[in-house]
Amino acid sequence: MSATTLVTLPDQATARIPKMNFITKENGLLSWLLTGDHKRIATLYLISITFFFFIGGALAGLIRLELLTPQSDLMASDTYNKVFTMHGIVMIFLFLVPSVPATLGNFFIPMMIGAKDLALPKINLLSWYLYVVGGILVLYTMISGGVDTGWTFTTPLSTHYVNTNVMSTGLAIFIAGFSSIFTGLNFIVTIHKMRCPGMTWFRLPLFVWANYAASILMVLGTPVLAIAIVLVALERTIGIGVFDPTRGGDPLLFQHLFWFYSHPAVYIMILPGMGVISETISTFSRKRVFGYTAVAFSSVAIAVFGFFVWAHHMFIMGISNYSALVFSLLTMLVAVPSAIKIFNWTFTLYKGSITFETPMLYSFGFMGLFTIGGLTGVFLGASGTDIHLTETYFIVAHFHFVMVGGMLMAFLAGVHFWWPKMTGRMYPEKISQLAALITFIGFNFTFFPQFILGTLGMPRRYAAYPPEFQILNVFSTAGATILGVGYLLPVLYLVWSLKYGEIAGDNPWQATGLEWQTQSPPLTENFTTTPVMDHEAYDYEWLESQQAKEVASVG
Amino acid sequence: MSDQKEMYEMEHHTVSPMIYLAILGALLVGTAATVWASFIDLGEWHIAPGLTVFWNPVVALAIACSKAVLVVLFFMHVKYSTKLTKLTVISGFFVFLALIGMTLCDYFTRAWGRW
Amino acid sequence: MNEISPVLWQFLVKWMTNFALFPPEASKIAPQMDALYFFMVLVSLIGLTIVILLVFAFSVLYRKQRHPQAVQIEGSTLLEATWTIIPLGLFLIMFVWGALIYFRVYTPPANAMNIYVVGKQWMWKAEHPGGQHEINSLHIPTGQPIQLTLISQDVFHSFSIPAFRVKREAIPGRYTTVWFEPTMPGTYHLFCTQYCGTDHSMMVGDIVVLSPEDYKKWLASSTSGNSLAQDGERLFASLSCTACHNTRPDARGPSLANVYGAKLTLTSGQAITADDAYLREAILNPSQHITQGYAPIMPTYQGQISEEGVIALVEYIKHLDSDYRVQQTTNTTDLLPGSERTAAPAQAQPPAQGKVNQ
Amino acid sequence: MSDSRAVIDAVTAEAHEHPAYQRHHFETITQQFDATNFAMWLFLLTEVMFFGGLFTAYLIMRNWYYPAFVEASHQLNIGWGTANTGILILSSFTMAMGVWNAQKQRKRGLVGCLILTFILGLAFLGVKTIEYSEKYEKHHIPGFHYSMSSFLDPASDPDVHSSYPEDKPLALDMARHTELYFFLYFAMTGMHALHMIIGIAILGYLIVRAQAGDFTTGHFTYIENFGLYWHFVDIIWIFLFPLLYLISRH
Repeated sequence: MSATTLVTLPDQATARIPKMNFITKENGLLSWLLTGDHKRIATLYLISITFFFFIGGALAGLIRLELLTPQSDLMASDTYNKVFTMHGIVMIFLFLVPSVPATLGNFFIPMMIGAKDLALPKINLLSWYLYVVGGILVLYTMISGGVDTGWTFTTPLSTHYVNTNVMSTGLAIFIAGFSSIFTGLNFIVTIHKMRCPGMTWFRLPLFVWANYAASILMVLGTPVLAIAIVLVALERTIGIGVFDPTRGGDPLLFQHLFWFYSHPAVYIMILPGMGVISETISTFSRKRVFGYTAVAFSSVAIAVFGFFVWAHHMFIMGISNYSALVFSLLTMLVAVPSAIKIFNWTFTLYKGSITFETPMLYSFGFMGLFTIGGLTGVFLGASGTDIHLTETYFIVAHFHFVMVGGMLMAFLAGVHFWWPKMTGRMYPEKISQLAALITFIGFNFTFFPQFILGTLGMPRRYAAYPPEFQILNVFSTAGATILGVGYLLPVLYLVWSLKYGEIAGDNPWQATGLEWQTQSPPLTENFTTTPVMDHEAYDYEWLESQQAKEVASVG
Repeated sequence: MSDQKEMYEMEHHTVSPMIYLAILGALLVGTAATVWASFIDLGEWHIAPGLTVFWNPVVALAIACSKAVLVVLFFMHVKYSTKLTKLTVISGFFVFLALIGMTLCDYFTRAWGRW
Repeated sequence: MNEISPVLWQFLVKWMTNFALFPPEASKIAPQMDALYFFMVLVSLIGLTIVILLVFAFSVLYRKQRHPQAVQIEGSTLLEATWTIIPLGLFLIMFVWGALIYFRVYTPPANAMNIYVVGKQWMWKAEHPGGQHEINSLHIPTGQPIQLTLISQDVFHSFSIPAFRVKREAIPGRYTTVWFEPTMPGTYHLFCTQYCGTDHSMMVGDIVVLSPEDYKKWLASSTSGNSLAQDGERLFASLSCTACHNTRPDARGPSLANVYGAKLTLTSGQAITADDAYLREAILNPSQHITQGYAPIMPTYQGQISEEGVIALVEYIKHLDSDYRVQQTTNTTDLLPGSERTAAPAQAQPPAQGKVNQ
Repeated sequence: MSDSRAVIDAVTAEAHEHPAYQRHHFETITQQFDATNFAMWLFLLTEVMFFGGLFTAYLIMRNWYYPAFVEASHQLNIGWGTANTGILILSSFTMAMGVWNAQKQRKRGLVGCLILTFILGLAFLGVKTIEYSEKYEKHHIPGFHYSMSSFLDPASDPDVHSSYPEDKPLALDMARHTELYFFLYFAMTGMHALHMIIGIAILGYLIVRAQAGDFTTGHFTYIENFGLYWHFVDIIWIFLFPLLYLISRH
């Protein structure tokens, strides 16, 4: 074991990928398309969300290119509107919401709690199919002319003033929403009912806690979005509406219903990412997460408070000032658990034994960017500054810091961290560290100027803007190209590593989770015998004694 | 082992048909009561100008709530279920109220002050 | 450098000369808003620095080469309490501070000059009390609180003036208000910041802040001849409102003189102050807004008057003194700030007409 | 924590054979039952929130346009509504008895109860169809030649006017808002009826399986979970009935 890395790989000359594993168990396309195995479904999800991520990314590239110049010259403004709408819809509903839960969560939650599968494998498969149908509908929308309502579907714009494919997009989101409901439902049931002997709640890895919290939000929030979309669809078709002011309805009611889901949705997106960070920080500093209980409960606190803050999206939209007051106060409260998490992760490093493999680099990136993203969220949660900053590039920068700087970094950290477990092979370390660095630099270049742009007052969703904002936009676009490289690299070398990567062995990181105590890639049943959890989570001393025992018994 | 058996028993507590019958009776009586109450003007309570509580809707909803509670507790076996199920029901109800309550808060306070 | 890339060079020069971190502070609220903003930036920077420093220091001190064996630490309630309570305290300060500003921005003072703004796809139409109409621009004087009463004719729009740090959505079917007091003459950006369809990014304009003298000149030069109230009066007559709303003892509708600002009791028993929003609703959805003692016979004017028409009517009713003939002679200069207020009834003034409060 | 304890005990016990209906990834049949039962409850929570959006809209609009909502609700026939409430409560009872029969492994009782539930469900939909067709005849279906005449001139609608002689003609601007009432009425009862239709379809399938003896072997999870769904649909109606039919009588 070298002094700068903790990776311990088996002897490459003799090591083999286990012949029996979940990939080789059955062959043929049908065995994948009809599978009930959570690991295979996770793989299907991984492939499909990567596909949609790059579609969304390409659209983002178009947005940045258009904004290179102040005039709307690359695209006409209605094209631009369609592009940013599709970017938002693809990225939120088809990438961010399912990203960590449906891939890494799907794959590892059952393994982490020592179960053979999720509680409802068929529902799990169904949720992937719903996702695919939703995705295909979004693609159909794109091909047949797009939609230009913005991902927020603001009424009455979306109900009476646009003639684009609102219906097919609405249907896509409705269906993808049910995919997410079923995933969340499955996780909650699994975490409650499928834990292996000895796996008490406070022995669960924090990744499981985070996904549990996110699942609560999915199950209780998504249906409200569904009904809001149904009402929009009904208003468009039969033209009577609770959202139409000319007929006595209230467009703000749509905002209430929409944000009742869509605010918790940002926690759905970020919480699983936070779970990943808890795992990586602990593993690469060889230490139990500092204040395990606080981190676990902060996830739940975010989920609970997350339901009561939605109207902070509507401060300037004409809600009553008194309810703005209440929602602003609650928003401040929901910021606290995130602060707790950040500091707890930082202090996990204290007196650790830290190494800097790629997942750890991404995690550091996450901590820095999420801190900025979270703190700028407070700017928007305080009702006064929200007046100036909302609906400008400040808010764009804020949520990209949280969603891209936070969630995407965490997703990449997780993918790298668990790649050896999923595929049995290591990714190439040096180039991936480079990719992590490129991503971080590119990200800051892209999105930091947008904070200044927003403070200066540049509105979001503008195809053309006053020329004095150009310089910062040029910076932002330049950064986006760097960021693009940062995202393409992992795809290339991860695919490469499927064939040429070093054989990882069971536990290359010397991590403590149950998922690491079985072969890589795992068996379809995950474990040969039902594991019994007889130690706390992140117990590195237990791991060492376990390894010592193994050496002794082999000797 | 005994613990598990207990659990099993709890989960699979079979409610006697007599109880079901009694609940059915109570529900039908409740329905009759709520319809009957709707034909009577129960009056109103002026708390402040512009703020009046009409008793008819209050009574109708109270009866509906008690009927729902009976169905949940007995027909849906929540009375005999684990704490988890009870907690699930309560949390669902809670978030439901949060949605309605906090949205209505906005609507009712809009008239305060002049904005 | 210049030879290598003139474009880049130009860019850099442009950037260095125009660089700004925040827009000009051109209203009274702007410095207050910025104070909170800078407080937040400061807190964020300190927080971020602490996190980065700690991560960096721990990474150096406890990297594997230096510290091969980790020391297991469970946690520390004291530390955790510290970083729960301190952020909470800071966030609460920001909340209170922010709420104070929020209430200030959305609570116009009584002496503010009112300008109506109608948003529609994709332009802003401003209606000055003196009858001056503007599209995608707004001329206002310094040193005078200005209240905007906003409404949208179609979808959500948002009236944003970054230099004033104020923003308010114009929503269909309801008046919203915002106010500010410009302090610095100049031309500033006006944006629509709520996405409103195809030409959203074209829905921009100029806020022209003039000194009071220049403003007077501008008013005089751009008047259309009729004040807004006079437009309203014509509309009032052409819609035959006077058939019912007159001072005859057998009038079918209440007299509207001095109704603005009065406390009315509706048929439902609800007490309500007759403000702009009430007047608008009473024209468009009269049956819900009938004053006690009158039959619900007023027809709805929904779909018959444009939002501009409603604004003119509201403005007319606002300035209806006991004898509305007086108003007819009102010329533009009477509606200038200062002189205007003397004509309009004050908020607290009890209603002059007995019927209003029966 | 009790449920994980149960799992430990179950693992250590491992005395009994696994029944055929136990899915491979569950350790014990109790675990399987608990898990699916819990999943059903969570699904019902999503349903509650789904209806929650409609209830919110209804409460707000009723508050705003009280006179319109009152007079529009007078168009509903309390007799049919009460009958339907009774039918649905009765069907909930037969469903509960079905679950009891399945638990006691009585096949004939189970099939009988399910068939009764099926018939009562159809009866409910039948009554609903009668009510809907009345609305259709009076042009009270929003968006399809909606007619306000019953509200502008209550006397033109003698059936309703005779039972509610105190109803005054609504002003045009208020009468327009009766359309909102009917929209919410159709959205809520329609969504409820859709749940009934889905329920009845599943019920048909369950009857066939029950007839084959699938649910009287101790494996009554499907019946129990379907029962939860059916009772939930009943509960929604228990709230819709007073909200739509009753509370506006006075």
